[in-house]
Amino acid sequence: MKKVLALVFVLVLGALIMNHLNDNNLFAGFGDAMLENRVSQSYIDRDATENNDGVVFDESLDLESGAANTVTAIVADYRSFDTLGEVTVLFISSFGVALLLGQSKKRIALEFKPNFMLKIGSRALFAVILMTGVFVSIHGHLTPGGGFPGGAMIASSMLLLYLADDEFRAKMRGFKILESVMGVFYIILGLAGLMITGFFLENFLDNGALGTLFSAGMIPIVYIIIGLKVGSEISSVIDHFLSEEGA
Amino acid sequence: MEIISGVFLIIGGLFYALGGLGIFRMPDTFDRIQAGTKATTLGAFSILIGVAFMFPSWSLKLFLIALFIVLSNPIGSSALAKATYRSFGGPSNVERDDLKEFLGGTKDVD
Amino acid sequence: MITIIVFGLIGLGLLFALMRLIIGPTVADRVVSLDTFNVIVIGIIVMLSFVFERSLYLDIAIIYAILAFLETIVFARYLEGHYGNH
Amino acid sequence: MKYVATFLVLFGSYLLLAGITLEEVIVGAIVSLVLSVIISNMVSYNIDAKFPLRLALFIVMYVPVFLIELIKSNVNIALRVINPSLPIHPGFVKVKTALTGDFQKLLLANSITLTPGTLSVDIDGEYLYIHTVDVTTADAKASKIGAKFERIIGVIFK
Repeated sequence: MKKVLALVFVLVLGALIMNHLNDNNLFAGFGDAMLENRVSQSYIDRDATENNDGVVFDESLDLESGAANTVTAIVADYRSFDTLGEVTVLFISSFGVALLLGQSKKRIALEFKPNFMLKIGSRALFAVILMTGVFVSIHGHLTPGGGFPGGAMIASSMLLLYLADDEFRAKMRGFKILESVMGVFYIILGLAGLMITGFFLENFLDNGALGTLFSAGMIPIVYIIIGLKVGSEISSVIDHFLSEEGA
Repeated sequence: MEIISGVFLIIGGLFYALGGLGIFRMPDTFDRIQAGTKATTLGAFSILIGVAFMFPSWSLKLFLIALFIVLSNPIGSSALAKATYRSFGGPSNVERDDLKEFLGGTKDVD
Repeated sequence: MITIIVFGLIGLGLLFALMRLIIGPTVADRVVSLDTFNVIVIGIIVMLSFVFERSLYLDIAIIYAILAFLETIVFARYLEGHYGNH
Repeated sequence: MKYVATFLVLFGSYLLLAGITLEEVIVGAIVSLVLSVIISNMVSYNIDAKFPLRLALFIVMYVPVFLIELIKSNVNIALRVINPSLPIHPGFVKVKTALTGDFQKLLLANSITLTPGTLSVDIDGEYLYIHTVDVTTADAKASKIGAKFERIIGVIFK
């Protein structure tokens, strides 16, 4: 009975999609894209100041996105909704690892004890690496990098502690809470944009002067959120791989 | 200023080349670790100082790089040395081996 | 002129390290030469930022240094675990 | 006290990364404050109240000696590498140290690694295990490698 129902459901869905594809209602303009109207071309042709008089660091105010790093402007401002999807993909993969490897309690003890110098020195280096990760996340709109590399750096500081200290185990609950809270913050930010400007994830903050820390509107906030989220997700993946099931 | 910077840069390059040569010429892994760690550390320092002479405003970041290298390089190479001794044993040409009693067995002493 | 000489010397170092990476009889030798390689590459990035006069590239040098250190540690722990019971 | 020291380390590394402007100082202070609370709960180490004095002593006494030794060690290794006959007599030496604190021992081990012809492999209790390029030198025979640094570090962390 269930199988028949599923078959009927899939057939109805397929018929609907095919019907709409034929009408060109679901995907307007499907199949007849106009090359001169492509998104990438309009980004290339676009001018940041409207009147072609160039952009000066620390002086140019109220540019369209205000980020010195163009890639960041695209990832975290123009295409912020896609980035939300990317973060979700990462969340699902870490969730999948958690499901596959199970809720584990005990940390796998590596067979050989770590070197003494590594054990002590990692505690100092860990702080520097963590700080660099946070720095990269915060300065995504000014320097190369951004939330994703910053999050990876945060996770690699955790990996260093896992490798250097046999007893170390991160507080997984803390990571999970941080991860969820950051996801919620991202959505709230998007909803705030929807409330204030009428578009989801639209920038509603002042753009500031190009090249300073407090500029580019929402981009630094978005990238801090992404950095913490990615960092906690990858850290939880590392933890799951280094833990064993059972008591 | 440019002359001082150039001298430091060339010294740095020279030590990098010597580090590479040391890695290539030394007969066993531990000596290679020694040559690789030391020569390249001073090479990196030299190049950082040379660049700092030309661009004094960058010196904070250059200092951070130097700090990180001087902290991480010895730790990494000693971890590597221990791992090498554990997995491949000591080299055959040693003239004195006090480490055997500590790391010689396959079981961990710790 | 100076930059050409410096890059030449660094390239020489890289070449020797690469040769050790290829012929190195054991895995440990390869990892050691890779470690040296990484420190040399940090120098190259700093030199590039010097040539192009962009302090932005120094950020990349810092991040590369951190990741290179982690790579060395991971390889060292792997060697211990994998070849430990010889 | 532990929180203050952690905060100072984090804040220092942030300022080194970001440069000193008013905005960066404010943001760096906030970030370091939050991270220092988290890190202090996550990683265990202890720092006592004489930290600033020690840092000053460290810079005045330790750094110059260290730099000179680093240059000496590099010239030493370079000469050995260039020499066509490769004059090396490798070996492992066990050295006893009087230092007790973890951080002191780490500092000593790192200094030994970056000084002429020696590489510390591991520390077990009060013994350091050192690989040296030349076991025939007087230092290695008497197991006095790193004695100079041990004295300086002992003074700094008295």
